[in-house]
Amino acid sequence: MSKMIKITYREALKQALREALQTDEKVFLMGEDVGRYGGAFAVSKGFLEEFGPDRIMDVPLSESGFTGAGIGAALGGMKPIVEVMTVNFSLLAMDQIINNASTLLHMSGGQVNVSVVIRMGCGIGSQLAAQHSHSWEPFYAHVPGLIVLSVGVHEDARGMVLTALKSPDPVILFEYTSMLNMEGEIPENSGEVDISKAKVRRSGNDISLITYGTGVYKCLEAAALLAEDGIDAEVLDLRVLRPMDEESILESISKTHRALVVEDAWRSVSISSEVSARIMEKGFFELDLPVERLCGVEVPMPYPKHLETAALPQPMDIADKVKKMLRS
Amino acid sequence: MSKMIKITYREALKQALREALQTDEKVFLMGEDVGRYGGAFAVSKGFLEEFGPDRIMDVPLSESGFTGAGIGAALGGMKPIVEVMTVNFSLLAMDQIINNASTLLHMSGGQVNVSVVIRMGCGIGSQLAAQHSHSWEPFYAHVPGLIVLSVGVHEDARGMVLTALKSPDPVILFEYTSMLNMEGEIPENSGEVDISKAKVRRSGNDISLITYGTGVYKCLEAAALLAEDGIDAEVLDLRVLRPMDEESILESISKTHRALVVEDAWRSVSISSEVSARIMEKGFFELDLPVERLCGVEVPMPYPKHLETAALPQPMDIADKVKKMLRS
Amino acid sequence: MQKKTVGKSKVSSKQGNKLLHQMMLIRRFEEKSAEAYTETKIRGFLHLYSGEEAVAVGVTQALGENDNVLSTYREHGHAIAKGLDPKTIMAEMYGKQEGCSKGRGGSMHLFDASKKFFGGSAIVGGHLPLAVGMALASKKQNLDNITCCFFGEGAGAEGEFHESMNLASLWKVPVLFVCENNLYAMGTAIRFTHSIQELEKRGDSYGIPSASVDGMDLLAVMDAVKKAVSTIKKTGGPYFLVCNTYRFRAHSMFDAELYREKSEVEEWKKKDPIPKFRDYLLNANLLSEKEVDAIEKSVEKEVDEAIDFAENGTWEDIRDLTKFVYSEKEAE
Amino acid sequence: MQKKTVGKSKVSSKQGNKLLHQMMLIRRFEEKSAEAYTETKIRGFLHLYSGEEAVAVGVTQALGENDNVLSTYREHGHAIAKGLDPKTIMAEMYGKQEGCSKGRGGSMHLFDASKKFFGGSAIVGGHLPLAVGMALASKKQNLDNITCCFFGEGAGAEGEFHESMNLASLWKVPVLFVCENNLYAMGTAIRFTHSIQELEKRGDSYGIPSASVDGMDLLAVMDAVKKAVSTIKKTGGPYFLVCNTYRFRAHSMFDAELYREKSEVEEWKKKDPIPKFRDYLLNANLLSEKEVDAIEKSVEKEVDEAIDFAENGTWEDIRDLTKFVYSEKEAE
Ligand SMILES: Cc1ncc(C[n+]2csc(CCOP(=O)(O)OP(=O)(O)O)c2C)c(N)n1
Ligand SMILES: Cc1ncc(C[n+]2csc(CCOP(=O)(O)OP(=O)(O)O)c2C)c(N)n1
Ligand SMILES: [Mg+2]
Ligand SMILES: [Mg+2]
Repeated sequence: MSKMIKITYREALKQALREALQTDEKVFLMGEDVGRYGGAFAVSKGFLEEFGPDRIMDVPLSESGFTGAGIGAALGGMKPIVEVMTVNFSLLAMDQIINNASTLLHMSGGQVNVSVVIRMGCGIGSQLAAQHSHSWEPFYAHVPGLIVLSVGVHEDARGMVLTALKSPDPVILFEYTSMLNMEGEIPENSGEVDISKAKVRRSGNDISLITYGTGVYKCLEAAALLAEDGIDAEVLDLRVLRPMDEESILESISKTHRALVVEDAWRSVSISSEVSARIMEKGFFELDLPVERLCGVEVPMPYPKHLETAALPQPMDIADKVKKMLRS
Repeated sequence: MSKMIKITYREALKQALREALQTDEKVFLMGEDVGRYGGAFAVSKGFLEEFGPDRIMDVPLSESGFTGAGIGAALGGMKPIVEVMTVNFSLLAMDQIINNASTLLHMSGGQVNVSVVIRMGCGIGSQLAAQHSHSWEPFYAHVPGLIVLSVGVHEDARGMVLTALKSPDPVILFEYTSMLNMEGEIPENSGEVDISKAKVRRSGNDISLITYGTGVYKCLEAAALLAEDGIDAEVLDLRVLRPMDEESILESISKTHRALVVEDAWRSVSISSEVSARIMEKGFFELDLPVERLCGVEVPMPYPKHLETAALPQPMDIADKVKKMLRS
Repeated sequence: MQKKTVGKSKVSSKQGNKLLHQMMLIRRFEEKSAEAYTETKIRGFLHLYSGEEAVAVGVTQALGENDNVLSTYREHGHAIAKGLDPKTIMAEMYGKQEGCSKGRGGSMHLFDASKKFFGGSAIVGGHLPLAVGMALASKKQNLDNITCCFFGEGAGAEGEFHESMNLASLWKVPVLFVCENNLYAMGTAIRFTHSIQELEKRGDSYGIPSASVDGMDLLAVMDAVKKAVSTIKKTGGPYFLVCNTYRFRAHSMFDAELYREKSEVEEWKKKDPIPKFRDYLLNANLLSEKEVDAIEKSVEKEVDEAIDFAENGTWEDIRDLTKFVYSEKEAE
Repeated sequence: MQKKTVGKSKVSSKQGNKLLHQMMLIRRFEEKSAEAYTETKIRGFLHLYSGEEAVAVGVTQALGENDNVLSTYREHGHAIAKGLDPKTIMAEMYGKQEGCSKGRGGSMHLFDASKKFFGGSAIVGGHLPLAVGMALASKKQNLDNITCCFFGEGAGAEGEFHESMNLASLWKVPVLFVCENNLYAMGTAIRFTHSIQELEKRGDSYGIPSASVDGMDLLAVMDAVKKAVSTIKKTGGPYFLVCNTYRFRAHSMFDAELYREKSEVEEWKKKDPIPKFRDYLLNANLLSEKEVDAIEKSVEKEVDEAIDFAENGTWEDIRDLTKFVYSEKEAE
C-alpha cells in the first residue's frame, strides 16, 4: 500500500484535472471564469498559465450555448470538460444536457456517442440563499443516457474525473462547494477510481446509512457519535447516482436489516426516494424496520446561517434519527 | 346530481380555458401558436377570434423569455396562463420556473407571490420519438414552492385550471397529449375541482393501483381486466403531485395492504419512487407485500410504434403485474 | 429586400443535371412521404420540405464529404442532398431497423455519421450550440472542414441562437449558419416572432459576415453560398446566410393552415425553384426535354425503391428495447 | 466611443444635494458592508457597487414611486436609490427578520414591494424576462408606470437577454433596460464575452431605441435617462441604455482580482463619479463645502444607524423554517 498524504478536496480535484489535461491533448476545460479568474472556486487556478487559452477556455455567460458547444465538441472528436459554475445555473443548460447529450446515441441508433464530462459545483456554499444553494442530483439521476457521479470523498475528487473521461457516454460530475477546503487523506498514488459501484465507507452491522456527496462525511461523523453509544452503523456512499448500484445497497441491507437514507437534496422525488423504493422492492423481507429518509427540508434555501443549518441534515440529526429508529 | 354529458379531453380543457377567460379580465393565455394556429393541439382553436390578440398572445419561440414574462406579468398583477407547447420544451424555461417562480415568495420574505398557471402538454403523442415524448412530472414535483397538478380524467380537464387560477402560488398543470381525443363523461355543470387531494377513481379491496395522468384510465382498464379474475383493485389518482396527498395514499393502503404504483415517467427518481418511499415510512406495517412500481422503461422514447408501446406500462402489463404480485 | 448577388454561377450541363435531379428527388420523396403518412405507414410528426429545395441543394453542393451538416426536424431535403440514401431515410420513417438511425429516430431524427450528417433535431434551436462545438473541435484539431447548420427563422428568436452566434464569433470557428426563412414558425408569421425581420442584420450585430438571398433561386443560393464558404475558408470564422423561402405545404401533417391565405401559397408556388431551374437549364441548352423526362423517371424509380426498401424492412426485436441508451451496454 | 449627449441636465441646489447625498450614502454603505463582511456579520456572496453610483442614482432619480425596479445581486445601490431604508437593507444582510426580505434573501435578494423594488436576482440574466412581463402587465392594465431593469454587460451574452429584448420590442412594452457595462463579468473581460462590444448596437438590432453614456458622470446619466424615459412615455415601448462604468472593488468578497491590473483600477478611480459631481456642485456654487461636510456626517450617521439596527435585529425562530414556501401556509 502506498503512502497516505493529506490533501484538500479542492487540491484533489485540481490534481485530477491537471493530470487529465497533461495526459490527453484532446482534453480541454471550458467554463465561466475557469481561466483568468482562476475558477470561481479556485479549482483551476494557474491552469491558464500552464496550458494556455486553447485548453482552458473562459466562456461568456451562456450556459446553454457553451454546454451545447461542449457536447458538439465531443461529437467532433474532442474530450471536453465543461464546468457549469454551480448546479443552479445548470437549469439553463438542461435542454442541452437532456434533450441532446442523453438522447443523441439513442436517436442515431448508436452511431453518435457523446463523450463529454460536465462538472458542476453543487449544494450549499455558505449562506448563498435560494438561487445558489441547491442540490439537483435528483433531476439528472432521473435521465437514462446520463452517467451521474457524486464526489463524496477526497479519493473520488482525485479520481472520478479521470475515469469519467474514458466514458464514451456523457458524465455529470457533482462536486461540493462546501467541501472544497476540507482536508482528507488519500494514497499518494491515488488516481482513477471505479465509476460503476457504490462503496462502503465504514462497515457496520446495526444499520446502513446510505448517502452520497456531502452526506458521506456527515454520516461518518454520525457513525462515530453512534459508536459511542454502542451502535455500529455502516456508511454506504452511493457514488454513482445513475445507473444506481442496487446490488451494493441490497448487500448492505441484508447485513444490517435497517437503513436510513441521508441527503441534502429536498426529500420529495429524490435520490433517497429511489433508494427506499428499491429496498422496498428487493429488500423488503430483509428489513427489521421501515427504511427512513433524512433529507433537505423542503424550503428554498434561506439566507441566515441558523436556518441554513436547520434546513440540512447534520451529523447530530442523523445520529438522533438512528437512535430513534433503533429504539422503536 | 346533474346530467352527465360526453366530452373529449380536449373539449373539456377548452371549455375550462374559455370560462376562465370569460370570467376574469385579468386572465390571458400566452404561448407558441395558441392564437392564429389554433393551438398546437387545437385546444385554443377559435379563441383568438373570440378574445382578441391581447388575451390570446402568440409568442415567438423563446420558452425562457415568455415563461419568465408570464411570471413577471403575475408580479405585475395579471393572471397569466402560460402554455409551454410540450413539457419537452419546458427544459428551456426551467430556470424561470424553478429559480424564479418557485423562489420569489421565499426570497422576498413573503412579499411577492407568483400567481401564474403554466400548462404543459405531457407524455407521448404518437411516435414522436426521443425529444417529444417525455414525462417530466418528476422534475417539477421535486421543487418546493410549486404546486404540480396532473390532469388524469375529464372532470379535472374541465376543472383544474379554474381552481389553479385562484392559487396565489405558481401551478404547473400537466395535460396529456395522448388523451386529447379520448371521450369521457362529466357532469354537465362540471367546473372547479379541489386541487389539494388525491381521488379514488375505483374503490377496491385487494390492491391499490396508485397512479396519475395517463395512468388513471390505464389502471381503470387494468382493474376491469382484474375484476374478471375476481381481483378487486382500487385505483387512486394522485392528481396533486406536489404537495403530495400522503393521507389518501395511506388510507388506501390501510384498506388494501398492497400497492402497485404506475406511471409513464422513467422509473428512477420518479413519482413512483416517492410514493413507495412514503408508504415505506408510514405504511410499512400495513403491507402484506412489498410495494412495486411499473414505470416507463428507461430508454429515450424510440420512434417505432411497437417499441413505444413496449416502453410504457399498458393495461395488460398492469393486470399481469398485479396477478404476479398477488400470486407470490 | 434581397442583397444583390454579384453575377450568377454558371453550371455545367452535368452539374445542372445533378442538381435538378436532387431537387426533383426531394420533391418527389416528400410527396411520397405524405402519401405514406396518409396510409399510416409513417407516423409521428412529418415536416415536408417542398418549396425549399433550392436551399438544401444549393447550400449542400458547396460542401465536401468531410463537412458536417446539422439540421432540424424538416431535414429530409438536407439529408438527401448530403448523400444519404433515400432508401434508408424512408426505412427510418417507417421505423424499420434498416433505417439510417436504425428506426429509433423517425422522420425528425435522421442520422448518418458516415456522411457527416448529425441529425435531425426536434428542439427548435437546440442544435445550434452543437454546430458551434463541432466547428470548435475542427479548429482545435486543425481540420479544414466546416460545419453547416440549417434552422428556421423561428429558431432565431430562441436564446440559443444568440448564444451560438456570439460564441461562434468570439471563438472564430468555421460554422455556416443557414437560416431558412420560410416566413412562418408553425402558424406564427415572422412579424410576430422577430422585431427586426431582416434577419441578416442579426449577423452584423455579432460581427459575423452575413447575407440574405432569394432561396427560391438555386443559382442565387449557389452564388451566395460560394461566397459564404470562401469567406469561412479565408477567415476561419463563421458566416450567416439567410435564405428567403417558403414552404408550400402545411407545417406538419397536423396543420389546418388557418394562419395563411391560400392565395399567398399560390403566389409563392409561382416562384417554385424546380421549374425555374429546369427552365433555366432548358433555355441555356444545358439540358434537353428528354433529359428532364429521364430525371423524372429516375426520381420516380428511386422513390419507389425507397418505399419498397422501407416496406421490406424489418422491425427491431422488442427485447432490444433498451439498446442505445449507453454505448455497448444495455440500460438497466 | 460614447454617443454625445445633448446638453447636460441642470440640477437645482436642492436636487444636487440630494443626489450627492445618495451617491455618498451608497459608497459609505458599501464600505461598511465590506467591514461587516470581514467581521463575518454578513455572509454569502457580497457584491459591492462602489464606483458605479452614478448609474443607480442617475437612473433612479428619473423614476417615480410607481415605477418598478428589478436588479441583480449587485443591487444595494439600486435599492437605496429606490428609497429602501438602509436599515432594513443592512438587517437583511445580517440575516435578521427585520430585514427588507425578512432575512430570507440576504445581500443578493433585497425586496421591497411597497417601494416597487422586485429584487435582487442572482441568476445572471434571469430577471430580464420578469421585467418584460411586469411591463406587459402595466400595458395590459393601462398603468402609466415603467419597469426599469438593471443588469451587467456579462448578462448580455445570455439567451434571456436576446429573448427579452425581442419580446419587449415585439410587444412594445414600457421597459427600460439599463446595462451597467463595468467591463468585467467576474474575471472575464468584455472582449471575451461579446463579439461586438458596443452593446448599444444590440438594441438597434431589435429595433429598440438605444444609447450609451458615460456611467461615471451623473449629469450625463441623468441626461441620457431623461431622454430614455421620455421616449418610453412617448412610444410606450422599450429603451436600451448602456452605462459605461467600472467597479472599483473585487467582483465579490471571494476574488483575488487576478484578471486586471491594479493600475487599470487606479486609472478608473480618477473618474470617480462622486468627487466629480461634488466638484461640479461646488464649482457651480450649488453647494458649499459646509454642506458637503454635512452630507458626509449625515451619511456616516445613517450607515451607523443601519449597522445598529442590524445588530439589534432578531433571528427568526427556527420553527418557522418552512415559512414563505407557499402563501400563508407552511410547507410540508
Ligand atoms: C424548443 C421548441 N419549442 C417549440 C417547438 C414546437 N415547434 C416545432 S417546429 C416549430 C416552428 C419552428 O419554426 P422555424 O424555426 O421557422 O422552422 P420551420 O418549421 O419553419 O422550418 C415549433 C414552434 C419545438 N419543437 N421546440
Ligand atoms: C446564470 C448564471 N451564471 C453564472 C453565474 C455566476 N456569476 C455571478 S455574477 C457573474 C458575472 C456577471 O457579470 P455582469 O453581468 O457583467 O455583472 P457585474 O457582476 O459585472 O455587475 C457570474 C458569472 C450566475 N450567478 N448566474
Ligand atoms: Mg419557419
Ligand atoms: Mg460586468
